[in-house]
Amino acid sequence: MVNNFSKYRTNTHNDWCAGCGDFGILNSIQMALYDLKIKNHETVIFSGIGCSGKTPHFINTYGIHTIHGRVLPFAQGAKISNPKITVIAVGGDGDGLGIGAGHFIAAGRRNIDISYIIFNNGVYGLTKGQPSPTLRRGIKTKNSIHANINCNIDPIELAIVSGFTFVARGYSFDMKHLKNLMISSIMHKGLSFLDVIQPCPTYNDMIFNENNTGSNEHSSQSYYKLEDTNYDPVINKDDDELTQHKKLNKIFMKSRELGHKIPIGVFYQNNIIPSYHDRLNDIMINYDMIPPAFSQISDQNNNTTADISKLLDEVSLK
Amino acid sequence: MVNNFSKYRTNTHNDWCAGCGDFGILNSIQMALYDLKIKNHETVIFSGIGCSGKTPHFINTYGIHTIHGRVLPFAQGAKISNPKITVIAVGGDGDGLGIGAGHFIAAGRRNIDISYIIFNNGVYGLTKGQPSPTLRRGIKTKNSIHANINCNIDPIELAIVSGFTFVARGYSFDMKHLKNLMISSIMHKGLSFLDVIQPCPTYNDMIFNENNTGSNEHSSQSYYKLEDTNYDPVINKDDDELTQHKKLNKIFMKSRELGHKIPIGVFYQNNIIPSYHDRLNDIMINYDMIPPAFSQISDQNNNTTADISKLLDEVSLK
Amino acid sequence: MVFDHTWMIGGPQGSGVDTAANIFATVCALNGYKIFGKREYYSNIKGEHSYYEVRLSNVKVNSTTSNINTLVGIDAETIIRHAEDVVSKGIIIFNNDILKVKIDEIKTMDDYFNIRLKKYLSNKNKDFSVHGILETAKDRKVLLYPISLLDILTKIPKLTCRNYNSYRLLNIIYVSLSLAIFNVPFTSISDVIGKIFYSKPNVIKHNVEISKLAYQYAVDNFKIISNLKLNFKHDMLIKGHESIALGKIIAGCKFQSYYPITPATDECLYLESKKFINKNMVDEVTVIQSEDEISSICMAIGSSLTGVRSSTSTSGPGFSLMVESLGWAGINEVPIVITLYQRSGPSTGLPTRHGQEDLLFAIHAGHGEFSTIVYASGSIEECFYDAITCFNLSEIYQIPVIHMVDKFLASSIITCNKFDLGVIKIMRGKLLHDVNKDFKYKRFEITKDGISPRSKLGQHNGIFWNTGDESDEYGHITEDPLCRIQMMDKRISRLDLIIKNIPKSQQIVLHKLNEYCIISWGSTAGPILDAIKMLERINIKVGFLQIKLLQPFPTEYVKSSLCDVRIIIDIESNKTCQLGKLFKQNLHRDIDYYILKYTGRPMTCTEIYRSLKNIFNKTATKEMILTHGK
Amino acid sequence: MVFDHTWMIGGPQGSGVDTAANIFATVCALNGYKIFGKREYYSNIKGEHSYYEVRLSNVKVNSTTSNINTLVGIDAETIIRHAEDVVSKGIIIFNNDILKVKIDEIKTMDDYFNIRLKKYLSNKNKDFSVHGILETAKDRKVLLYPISLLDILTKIPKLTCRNYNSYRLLNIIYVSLSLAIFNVPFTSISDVIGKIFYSKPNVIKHNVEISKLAYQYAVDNFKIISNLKLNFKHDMLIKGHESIALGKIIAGCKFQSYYPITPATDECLYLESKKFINKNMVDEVTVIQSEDEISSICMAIGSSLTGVRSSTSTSGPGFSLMVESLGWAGINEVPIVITLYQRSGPSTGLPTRHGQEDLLFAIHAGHGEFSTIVYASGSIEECFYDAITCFNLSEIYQIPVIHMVDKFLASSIITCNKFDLGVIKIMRGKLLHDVNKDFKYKRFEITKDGISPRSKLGQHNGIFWNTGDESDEYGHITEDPLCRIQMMDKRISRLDLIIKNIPKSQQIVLHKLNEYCIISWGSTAGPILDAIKMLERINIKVGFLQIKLLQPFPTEYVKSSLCDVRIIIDIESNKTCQLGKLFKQNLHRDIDYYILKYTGRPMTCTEIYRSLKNIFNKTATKEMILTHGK
Ligand SMILES: Cc1ncc(C[n+]2csc(CCOP(=O)(O)OP(=O)(O)O)c2C)c(N)n1
Ligand SMILES: Cc1ncc(C[n+]2csc(CCOP(=O)(O)OP(=O)(O)O)c2C)c(N)n1
Ligand code: SF4
Ligand code: SF4
Ligand SMILES: [Mg+2]
Ligand SMILES: [Mg+2]
Repeated sequence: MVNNFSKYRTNTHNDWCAGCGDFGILNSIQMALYDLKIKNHETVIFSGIGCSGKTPHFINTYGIHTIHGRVLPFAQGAKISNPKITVIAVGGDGDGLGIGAGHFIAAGRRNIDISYIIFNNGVYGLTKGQPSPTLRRGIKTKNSIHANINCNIDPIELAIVSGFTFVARGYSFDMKHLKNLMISSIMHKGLSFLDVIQPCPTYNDMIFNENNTGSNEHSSQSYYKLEDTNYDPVINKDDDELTQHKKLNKIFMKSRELGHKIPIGVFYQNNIIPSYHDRLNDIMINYDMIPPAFSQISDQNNNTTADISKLLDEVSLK
Repeated sequence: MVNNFSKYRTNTHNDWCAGCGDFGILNSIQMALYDLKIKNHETVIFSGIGCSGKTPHFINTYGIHTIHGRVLPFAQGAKISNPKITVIAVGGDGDGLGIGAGHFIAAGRRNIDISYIIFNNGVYGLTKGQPSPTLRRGIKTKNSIHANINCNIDPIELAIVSGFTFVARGYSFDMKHLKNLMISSIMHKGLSFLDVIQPCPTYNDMIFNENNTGSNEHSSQSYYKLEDTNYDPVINKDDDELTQHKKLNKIFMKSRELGHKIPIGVFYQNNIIPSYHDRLNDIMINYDMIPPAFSQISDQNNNTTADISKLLDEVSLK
Repeated sequence: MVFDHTWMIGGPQGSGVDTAANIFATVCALNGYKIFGKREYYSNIKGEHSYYEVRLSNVKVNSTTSNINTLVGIDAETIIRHAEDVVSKGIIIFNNDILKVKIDEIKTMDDYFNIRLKKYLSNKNKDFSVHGILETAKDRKVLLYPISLLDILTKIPKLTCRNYNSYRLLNIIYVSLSLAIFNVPFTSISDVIGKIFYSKPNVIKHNVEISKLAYQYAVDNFKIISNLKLNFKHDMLIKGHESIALGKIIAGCKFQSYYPITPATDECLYLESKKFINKNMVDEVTVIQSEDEISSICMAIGSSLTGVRSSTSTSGPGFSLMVESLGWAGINEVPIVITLYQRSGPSTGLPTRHGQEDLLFAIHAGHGEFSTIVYASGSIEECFYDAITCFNLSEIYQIPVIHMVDKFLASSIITCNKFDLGVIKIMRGKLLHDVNKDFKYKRFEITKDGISPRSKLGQHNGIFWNTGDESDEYGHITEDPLCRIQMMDKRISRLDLIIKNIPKSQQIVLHKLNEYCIISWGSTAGPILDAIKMLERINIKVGFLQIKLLQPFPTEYVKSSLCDVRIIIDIESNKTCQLGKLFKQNLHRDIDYYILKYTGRPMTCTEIYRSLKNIFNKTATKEMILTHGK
Repeated sequence: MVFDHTWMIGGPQGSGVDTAANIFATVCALNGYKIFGKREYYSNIKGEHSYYEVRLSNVKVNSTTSNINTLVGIDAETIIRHAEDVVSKGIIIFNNDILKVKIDEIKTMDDYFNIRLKKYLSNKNKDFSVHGILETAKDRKVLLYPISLLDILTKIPKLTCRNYNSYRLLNIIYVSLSLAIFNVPFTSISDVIGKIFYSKPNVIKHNVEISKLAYQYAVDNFKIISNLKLNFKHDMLIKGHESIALGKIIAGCKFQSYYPITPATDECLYLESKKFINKNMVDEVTVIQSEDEISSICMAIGSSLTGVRSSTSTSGPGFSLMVESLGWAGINEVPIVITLYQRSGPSTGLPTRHGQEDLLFAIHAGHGEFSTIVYASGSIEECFYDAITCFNLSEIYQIPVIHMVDKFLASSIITCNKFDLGVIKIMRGKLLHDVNKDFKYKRFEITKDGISPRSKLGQHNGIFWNTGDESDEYGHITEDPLCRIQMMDKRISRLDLIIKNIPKSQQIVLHKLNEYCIISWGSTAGPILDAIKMLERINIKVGFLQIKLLQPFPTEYVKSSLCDVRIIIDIESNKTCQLGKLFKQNLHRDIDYYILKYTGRPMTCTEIYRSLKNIFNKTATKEMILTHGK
């Protein structure tokens, strides 16, 4: 298996800490791309800033390592312009839910066909372990002066409320499961969200500590898989309004479930809400046929191909 | 009644359009302040940018008209520094849930004792009627080229997910009801959110059109009051975890209720989650006693009163 | 003989001042007048005072003057505010109702204005009333044309379309009255009405009826101002924001993200609403309203990475939010065009008013050091060609371009020749349409000219990485100090390349040279050119160097142009002489005089003319602050 | 005789390089050495190369040199990277294990570096191996002190505390070996270990044991370097970020908001963790971690409105996000202090490296025109006093102050005298503690000096309004053009007031004057001062004018100071000569030479010394780009 997806690897030195959950996510992305046989040059990984932000440099596809909190706007601009590329956006929990939270919500409202993966480690890793928005109140991470003063937000709930149409949670050390989630999220036509629990052994290893096992193997026992239950995350085209509503209530309840085991898997998949692509196509005559990146703007003599004569007529005096 | 609250009025000319819902909100704020007998100089109204942003100029309390989308950070900085003042933050739906959405979520995580009122008119009023984040997809407002392409977010749900501990909806033309909501929200110790449906006759009068009555009086019939039902929005100190959880599920369901009538009133009130003030007091020795605004920093000779000898010891060579 | 007539209409925001002025300008342009028009309004949706000046002439005009020849007041406030500026023998058209209006009761008037007005009237021994104001006007030999709206309105047949805003009636009446005194044929009015309301036949009919009544009223009651028969045939009557939008379309801009903000929104809405032709297919610009300006610029950058010509338009507050991402575009050599519609700052400032206050900010925007081009247009026509130039420069030099325009340009209107599409080329620089698969592609390859072949997302064999960190030739992070130097040098060196390669005429417009020479930038060129013409009429000659390329600064070219110039006069719409500072920094030469304005109102040619005359008369101070405008 | 010795320790991030260097510096300082120390590290949490130089002297030193006298390698990479810089008769201490390490297998080494190294070694006919590197060192008469860590480690009694990071062992070993060759008494080492780990007695015991073993090993095997008996009694050994934090505390800053960012975070964590005394009560700074930098500055402004001295600290990317709100503070005359820790840009740049690249951006930050003060500190001591000055200026002039510091200052360490608290005054300007109720309070009252009495939220009779729009004296929106002028003039006029009122010594530090004179700003002052001293030793005299007040620019004072200066040399850590531009803009005078560095590594005094010497020898080019550092 190691070499199967080597064509999605670069030679760039990876300087994450030993044991970092990021490795599992990176591998899962590469495995998913391999399984889906997506062409390297038709894939773009966008990232924010943080330890997680370095991800694209390790993947042999187009890789755009943007700025802190803005990964979704960059990714959306690219995907709207070239709908043919597979766009994966990755970033930290601080990046996506702290400084970038406004974009998260706005992206949900658009439902552009992108897979967004948050590396959820409860801390600002690259700035040395300050609490991130997903860290629960009262928890003291390794490098902090006092226990976290802020309440956490739940990425799953927030994604659903914001309008993401595919919402799932994975665990970075369960790579096979995670890979499958990634495959589903990439296949989904619309905006997907993957909340990946990512232990940061350097600053926030609480995930291990909770079970007091100190080993990765065992900690995956703190999770259970939604697909192993009879939970139904899908809202289908033929569900009527009331059914949709009832399902959504259940989905919400699942996302807020109490209990010692954390559910992983797909929480929500909405097949009704049209993607932004379809919406643009509704208001633009030829968006689907000639999206921005495929428009030719000049001929071989470098003359413009745009013909504004009708527009000039409007301002002409005749 | 007109003159009762005149001490909360300024002489500043109000240039909102005739029939604008903002008037009802403005009056309700003034009435609530009057009823609560809050001193003018101990109140601060912060606002964002937009038609709604002009509100503080019409109220005879401290009034801070900030910049677009940032009303909550300004208000929080002030309230943390001077916990004695009553802080009301107001702003548009574009201001608070578009450009300012990230601050909305972060504020929820803190739960600072502020009342935040969103003037929800579905449009960017002051920039001439572009769709705002609360406008439903497919609706075409008066000044737009095509129907709204983005889905809306529901402020009530978002507020609950973000951690606001008092969440209510009002209607700008039901001023008495609105005033009472404001009073409750000001009294609540923690971060309150008031989503006020505010018709914008100039750009988005759909609220009227829905009932095809064209009159304000009648349109209040599109609402029903939560307090008139046996709905229980309050999570109490003595509710155990499971009760809390069940209540919260119901609250979520209510916020997502289907139906032709829109519920107004209090959706959610959490009396358990400690306010930021209490949290700060937990980690700082004297925050409650001498918050920043009450710290004396110099004596009558303009000498500092801070004594850093212990800190200098730490860096001293001895 | 030069005919030069300023017609102004004013009324509350929402009363159709804009429509009225557009009809007026169009009809006059159709009748051969050269036009310059300008709109002023408050940051308000309905009710505050707004006005529109339309200057008519038989020679080209590029600005407004300080004078009004015909003032049309839809309401009393217009008369109160502007009567003072009506020239002797000018006309004031007003509804005689307003004589009853008490000034103190007009809520929309600033206290400051009222205090000044009281002083002004009492100095003239007049009442603080509309009556007092009109009397001072009369004393100055202004002709008063009171009308009885009632008389006209009662003649109107029953309203045919219900809910028809009555204000709209008034504006049609006033504009028709006005046009009558310019002696334009009524048919040209009804044609324009027909064109404007083309989708609503009922409205046309109704408006034409009303218009006719008003026209007749004027013919019956007023004297004719102008009997000019002009044979000019203008091609276009166009506004600045339209001009820029058309430039973008021609340039092949296919993606525009924006967040609503005055005065940039108009251009975006224009782009969004227009369809045009590309290779016989209906084509459009993908226009995205984003959640904030940070998102706007990031989306535009994302789009550009796919090889698309992309852009965003904004004004000061939005631009402030963009500067972090601008640096990312800079370090990653991403071509994008930011159209910066300046307005009065700081902060929210005077959000619907003019200013040229963002020059030095634009040049230094963003932390760290990277290259950008800052390019300023001086007229509505330039806006069109420059928009295209900006995209070309952006792609040739792989660099963000900030196209500086402003509120004055955006919302002014002018008659001009049809755009010359023949001179336009689309230059895409080193954009690769396919990539040689035999070499491992390096996005930031070190090349002789410092510019690397550019691949785009999705392209075969062209994979690259971008990062905001310092990077190697592939785009992977590096902290190697010598690679850092190489990359910094590569990025910054293109500023020299730009100065070397851009045609001089695109760097500077050398309008004239003289012992006394003006330097300026952006839209202030309009009133300057008009002022220079006015001075020529009294035989004073003054040079004018309009700098368009502001970053990189064309130091040598400016220096050589000015070597024989003795007195340099810097004219800008700001307080801190921003071009002046740039000039001094690059030329190590002081400026002799400054003419500045920062009231949020554009300069008039009259003001500049007077200040320049003072310089020649040696009665000038080093800094002259202009104040005209309401 | 001048003793000047640079000790450097290097190893992977996370291996305790920092702790080792701190112990080393503290022990040496306690033994009378004057210290300057500096840390370099990658933007990485664990594994990349980091190093710490500690320069010891018997005279004050303010910078590092280009030379290493003793190099201590925790790993092979340290030796590979730095051996080249070890001087003849210098020492390299390393574990002999590393001879086995293959350079190509070290993943953390940049390709660029390896290519250069290969060339360097092959030029010298050496292998591309650790061995080859050490041989070239030996050829230069460097003393090699290989140690057998195994020998030492086997002597260690069974580890007493479990999970004790073994790297920490190594760093204690290396620092103890090093201190032994400086002949410091072992007790001073054990004292410092005791102080550092004061809360963990087991760790102390264990470390002291190990330390003793290593100390003895060195005494047995190595030659002693220094026998200096120094009688200096230094008061403090302090880092830049601590110095700023202490300044803020003394200044009475009670609110600090921040968003984590290198290198600003350290100061914030310091403030958050410290308690101190105010009127016999334990007191603290309220430190808030916000959701982004926009929120940080807005919160700080909100806090300031309540009459609190408030502040935020950030670096380039964060500052970029703050500029919109900065303008709001400007137009509303809100005192706040923004501590701007510059690092290498643009964009994310080299996020843990040094730079002075944000000067012109800071000065022009934000759209529109408003006043700010930009103030730069040149040394760790200055940081303390300047932090206080910044708060005073901010309140006196009701103006945002940008306090420019940088990564070099933040993470360097120095021995210095105890801060003189006696000279410090807290000046709050026109802040009102109660408001006369007989007059209606006007926040923006027009006053003679252009500064209005300032009320605060919650104050009786002091109600005011603020808006980002242009406003009247009460703070209500106005669009009146003349009121606009008044308000703009009021806000901008204080720049003149500032220049007039701030003591000259706070504007500029006139270190020396001479025919040849350096101008510079910020932390580059350190290596400049040291370089000047080096030149003096060869009888070359050069002046130095360190400009602290950069906005408003003290033009007249600079001009008069430099009137007799013939050659001006601008020295800055950036590529585009930012101070130089400012200088030219204000003085209309060209600069003769530039010494620049933009590798992310601070200048060394050696580099500056050499460049200056070239100037005197007439072998200099106009721009000299420095490159030293790994
Ligand atoms: C505007 C801006 N502010 C702050 C930073 C500093 N910064 C770098 S990484 C980071 C936090 C990263 O945390 P997270 O997003 O959770 O990613 P992780 O490192 O945990 O993967 C911050 C705040 C920055 N780069 N840009
Ligand atoms: C950074 C920035 N971007 C854009 C604007 C322009 N702007 C002014 S008001 C407004 C929208 C207001 O909409 P909303 O917040 O819903 O308030 P409303 O006018 O509807 O009350 C915008 C975008 C601005 N002032 N600042
Ligand atoms: S700091 Fe945490 S998140 Fe970052 S690389 Fe190390 S373990 Fe991973
Ligand atoms: S535009 Fe709408 S929201 Fe704004 S004042 Fe008018 S009616 Fe009210
Ligand atoms: Mg994280
Ligand atoms: Mg709104």
